[in-house]
Amino acid sequence: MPEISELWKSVNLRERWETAPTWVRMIVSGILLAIAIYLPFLNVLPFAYIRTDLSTGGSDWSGVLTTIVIYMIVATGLNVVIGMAGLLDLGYVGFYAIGAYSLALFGSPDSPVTHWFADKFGLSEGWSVPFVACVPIAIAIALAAGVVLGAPTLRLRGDYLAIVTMGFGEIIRIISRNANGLTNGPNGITNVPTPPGPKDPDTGQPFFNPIDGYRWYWLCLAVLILLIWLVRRLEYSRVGRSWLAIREDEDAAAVMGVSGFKYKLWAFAIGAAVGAIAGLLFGSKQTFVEPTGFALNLSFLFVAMVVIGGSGNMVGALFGAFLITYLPERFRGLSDWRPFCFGVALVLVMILRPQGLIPNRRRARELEDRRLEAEEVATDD
Amino acid sequence: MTDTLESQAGEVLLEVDHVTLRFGGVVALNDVDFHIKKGEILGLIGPNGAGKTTCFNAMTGVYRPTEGEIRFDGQQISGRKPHHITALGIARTFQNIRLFPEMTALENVMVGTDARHKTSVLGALFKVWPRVRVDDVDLPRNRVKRAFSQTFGVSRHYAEERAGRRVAMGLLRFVGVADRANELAKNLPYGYQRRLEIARAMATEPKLLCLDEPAAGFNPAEKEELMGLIRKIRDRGLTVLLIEHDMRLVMGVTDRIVVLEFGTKIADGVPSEVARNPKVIAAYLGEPDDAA
Amino acid sequence: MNFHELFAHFGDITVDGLTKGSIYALVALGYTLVYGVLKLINFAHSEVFMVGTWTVLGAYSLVGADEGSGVGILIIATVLGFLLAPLASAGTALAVERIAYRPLRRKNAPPLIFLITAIGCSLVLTETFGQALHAIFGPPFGRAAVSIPSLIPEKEWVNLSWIAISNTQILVIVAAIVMMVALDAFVNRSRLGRGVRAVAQDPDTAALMGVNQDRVIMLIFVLGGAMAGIAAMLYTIRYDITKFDIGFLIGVKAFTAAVLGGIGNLRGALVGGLVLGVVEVYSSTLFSSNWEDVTAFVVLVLVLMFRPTGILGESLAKARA
Amino acid sequence: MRRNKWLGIGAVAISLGLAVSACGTTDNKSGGGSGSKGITANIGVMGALSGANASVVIPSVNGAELALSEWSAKHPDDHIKLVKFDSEGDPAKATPLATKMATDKSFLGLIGPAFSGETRATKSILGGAGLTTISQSATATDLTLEDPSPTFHRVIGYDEIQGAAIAKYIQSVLNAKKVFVVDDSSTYGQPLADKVKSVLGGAVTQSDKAQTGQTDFSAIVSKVKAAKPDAVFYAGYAAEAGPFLKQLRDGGVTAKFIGGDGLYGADFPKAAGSASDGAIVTCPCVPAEKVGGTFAQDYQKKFGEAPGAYAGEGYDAMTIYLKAFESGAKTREAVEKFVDSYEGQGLTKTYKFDEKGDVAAENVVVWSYKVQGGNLVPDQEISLG
Repeated sequence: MPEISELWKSVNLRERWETAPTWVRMIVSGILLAIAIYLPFLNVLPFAYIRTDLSTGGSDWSGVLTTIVIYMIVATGLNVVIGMAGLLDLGYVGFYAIGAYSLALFGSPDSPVTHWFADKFGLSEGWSVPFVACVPIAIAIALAAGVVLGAPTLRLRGDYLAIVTMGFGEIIRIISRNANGLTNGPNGITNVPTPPGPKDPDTGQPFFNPIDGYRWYWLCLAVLILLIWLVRRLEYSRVGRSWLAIREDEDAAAVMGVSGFKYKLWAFAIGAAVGAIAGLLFGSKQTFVEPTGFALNLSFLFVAMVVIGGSGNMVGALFGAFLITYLPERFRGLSDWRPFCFGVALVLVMILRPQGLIPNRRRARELEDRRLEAEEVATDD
Repeated sequence: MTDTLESQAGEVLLEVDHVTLRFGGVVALNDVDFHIKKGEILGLIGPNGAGKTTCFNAMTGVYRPTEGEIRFDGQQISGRKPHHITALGIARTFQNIRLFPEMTALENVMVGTDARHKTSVLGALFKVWPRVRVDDVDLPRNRVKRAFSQTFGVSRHYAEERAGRRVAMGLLRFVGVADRANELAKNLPYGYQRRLEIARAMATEPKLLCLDEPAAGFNPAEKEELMGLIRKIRDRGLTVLLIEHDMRLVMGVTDRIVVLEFGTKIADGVPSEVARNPKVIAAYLGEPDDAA
Repeated sequence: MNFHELFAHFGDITVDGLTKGSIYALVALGYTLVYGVLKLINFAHSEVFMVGTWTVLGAYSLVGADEGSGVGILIIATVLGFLLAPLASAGTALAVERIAYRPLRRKNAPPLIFLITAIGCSLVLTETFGQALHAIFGPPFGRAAVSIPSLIPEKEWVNLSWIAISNTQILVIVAAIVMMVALDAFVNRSRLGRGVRAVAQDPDTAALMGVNQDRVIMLIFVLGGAMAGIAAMLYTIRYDITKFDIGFLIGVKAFTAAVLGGIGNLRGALVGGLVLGVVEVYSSTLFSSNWEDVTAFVVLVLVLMFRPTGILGESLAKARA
Repeated sequence: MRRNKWLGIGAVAISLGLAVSACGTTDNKSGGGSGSKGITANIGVMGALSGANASVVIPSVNGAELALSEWSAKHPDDHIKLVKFDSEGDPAKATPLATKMATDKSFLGLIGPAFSGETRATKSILGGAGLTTISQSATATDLTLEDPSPTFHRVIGYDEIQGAAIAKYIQSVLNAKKVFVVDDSSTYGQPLADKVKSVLGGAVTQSDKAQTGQTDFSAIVSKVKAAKPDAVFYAGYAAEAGPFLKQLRDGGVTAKFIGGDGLYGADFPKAAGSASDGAIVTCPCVPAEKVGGTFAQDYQKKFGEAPGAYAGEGYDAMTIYLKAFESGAKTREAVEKFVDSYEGQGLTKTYKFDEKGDVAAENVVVWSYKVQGGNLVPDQEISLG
């Protein structure tokens, strides 16, 4: 077994990738993208074994892929907050819910909000805000929520921030459950709009319908790639440097002119907006939102995605999101044993590989240093 | 004597105006009163526990004076946030080096250059607006992009990244760390780290550079080198406040010296004068290690 | 807004809240002890409590105690519950420390790693009772809520016009306060307690002074676990129920209580727990029970905005007699 | 070194797992298209088959399985398979499952979705694909009345009917003049409580809301104590009803306790302990022993336990599909047509679906059960007339 891991180390993919010429990287990225696009139609044995719909009682493969990509978007956003800015947010599901509910409240003809608008302004029955207009609304509401939550709490120390954000996530869920007049309460909101597109001429189904799941998958994939591209821009700019500086030494960063509060708040708001986009896609794909879909343990799941993959590293976070969404679907046969296995896996991964599966290089080094330091202390005794 | 000095060195840059600082019952600074003039190198010395670093921290916004105030360029700075003070033009280094250990030397300095940059989060995100003109050296090398940039200008983000990198490299060369610019800060040798910290502070384009015991842990040759560097910094038009332990270093490089003991100012004058001051001699006799 | 109800039964409602809060406070101690020394949030602590409640059920069935049993058996069962529940909980806490946390501490892993590990441990423990033991033994293990016989029948001991207090309420509140005082005295006065405080203040210096850090850490997990076990016993006496995931909500609330009172501070846990319990019951009376979590978190945020380190706010290290 | 070893073991374990489940896939694939002279079709069943809510759903799945095995014994040439889809009751997980069934043409019908939330999320998928669904337990009113789907049916009375029956029982059987209504703010409890409240009108002196996961009911208990009602109605599930009832009794409240079908099953007496004695549970399900035939015994024999909630409904839903196959239906359209026009006596009631997919109100049967010694004992049929 050590041979295998040695072999893996000697391959040293990361080094090779980073030193590869641009054209090699572009071709490899292109191939990866092509594979990603082709994935819903993958039906060649033995590769088709990765599909989730071949086993009895399995889920639709495109549907699972879409969910995976939506959670990857979540991981991308949360990675900004946790991995880059170093803020522990245990209420991320709150922003996810805000995204889904914003779309439902303004875009669904069944929501109390659109009813109220229709009554107030004498609009026609079944009036609602079009999907395209709901997107900026959702992002704006999420940004505002991020700022409202962050402004008073970001001055708190890390662990206090964790509990306050956790409370925020719960408050969002409870309000969406209890405020019957605003959100339909526990019954949720149906007829959440889907993105516009040409109607299917044969069936009259909208372009984005659940049967043609690959369209959803491609849409979400496009959004994911766009968001990754944008987040990478931030990472390699003044903003990313400031986040890193704050994470490393907040006082020194302040003396170098970095306003810790401002950049933390930005990280929070950007994370909130990305989370809302993911939630919006989720609500739209589902065409139905209800409060139980935004329970607290989803927040923990999100954090686990980022950490298990490798905090601070985008590829790691994406990989974590993939594993945590895909494995339970693929191994449906384990049914009631899945949470147990998940728990064992979490503990094992953390103990054996605390830097995450695909760690951020900086984080990995940091961890290695801490380990060595601990060993030194131990030998000093 | 003081009058002639003032006329020599021009206007006052920083004024510590009768500052008292108390922590509970402990008086850390007692009615300390001095000033720094533009273009000079001022030494702030005193035995251990004299209140040098406390005074320094008050100047850089870490502590707020209980009484009195600190003015920089005529503006009140006591109680302002550290990043505001940096924006006003005060930069500092730390006694126990505080670099960003997991960032490269270059990145460390670029954090400093960012202090003068205007790129907003949205600007960094979309890289579209506002657009600025840059010199030919800063234009992209790719021919198509170059032509585009010549016609429409480049985004401010691009311009500032390029300028920041250039300035940072220049500063690294200035302090002599350029040869290891892409190494992680924590992997640099001690002397490099000290000098890197100075470069990082200079990158914020300060008017006043405060160095907190920059020679700590240096051998005499390194100290000599550092003195040269400090003079070169002054020659670039910066005012330097030097907090130091080592009398010889201070004597060799400063224009004027302020001596603190037990939170009180006991002397203020040119080096030769201070060196003869009986109070100062008494204070330093109590601490023989410092003579080294 | 049911102000009438709140004022008409103010005394009763307050006692209800204090009862609820006492249990929060005892569980909060576990969070606070571990945080005070290791600066980490032990999210698996909620399941340490859960294990305690199942142990009580086991203890009762061991001696065959039921609501109709004779006085002798009732006393034996109750004593057994008070002994076994803390033992089992402390054992669970210790196991989590040894299996999951110690390897991480050896590597000096950052807090986030501990958090995820703790979530993993939580899942393993809940699923052990919800699934694994169910697969082996069948009921009562499993996902359904299980009633625990109430051996101490509810009786009103104090009944004044403005306040009525039952025997179990007095038992819960008094037991919680006694345990709290005992723990406080232990940490502040005993030699082992001095070790705990020393490690909390400065682990390295404490190690130099000859304090065995591993032993101190084991001790705090055992102490915290035992307190959660006592809380579990009191909880079953008061609420007569257990479930595989019963720890989750109480854990979240107890952690909130610990932060509210000032995490790392033993007396803060008591204050935070009682305040939280009372606030929740007031809120449930004024509005309805489905808003109580919102009220709890809003109160937490308000307190933290004015006192960023909680109501009492000092750390275990500084806590002195 | 040691670390590498562990990593290696993990890798082996994962690849073994993949291999094992891969075997399962191939096996399943080959089983698909064997065409003999009989009919080959899949019927899906979807609901929470694992997790905390599974105990509400499993009995109906067992019931369906029982119906199928009895039928298959008599029709050896036909290959009907009951395929289980575990949604965990979560709409997000139910959607891809529904899509899978919708796109897989071998599925001619679905029993489920079991809960209302997942039904709302998947109705348009299943309806769009023309896949007939017969739900055994989704009772939300809007599923048929407000937002009907062309292929949705249910073999159970919806909330409005249940709520009216409960209200009627409280008024005419319990003769309660003052009723305290509590719900659990869930998609099941709240509408049911609302319906009961609206029917009872002025008889409801006060109402309150709890939430799932709650164990301390002291605030509600003191409100109940102050209101001194004759009866307390709880709309919610066993995990909360248990401690609530116990704390009510501890608090000295002796009012009658009555709950909806969320409390039907063994979980409620287990959660409430001795306090549950005398509590009343209503359910739009017929007691197994009243069903006639040997259903209860057969179920007990096959699954080793007494039939739980909706076991009979699951059996009936499956039976309707099997009758469709007997009639020669081989396509989704044919099955849908058959089910729409189906008329017949099932175990629990007479079936005839109206155009929205509901069983006619007069055929819905609601029973009340009394808890005695930890068991639910059939009490009486609540007449809806």
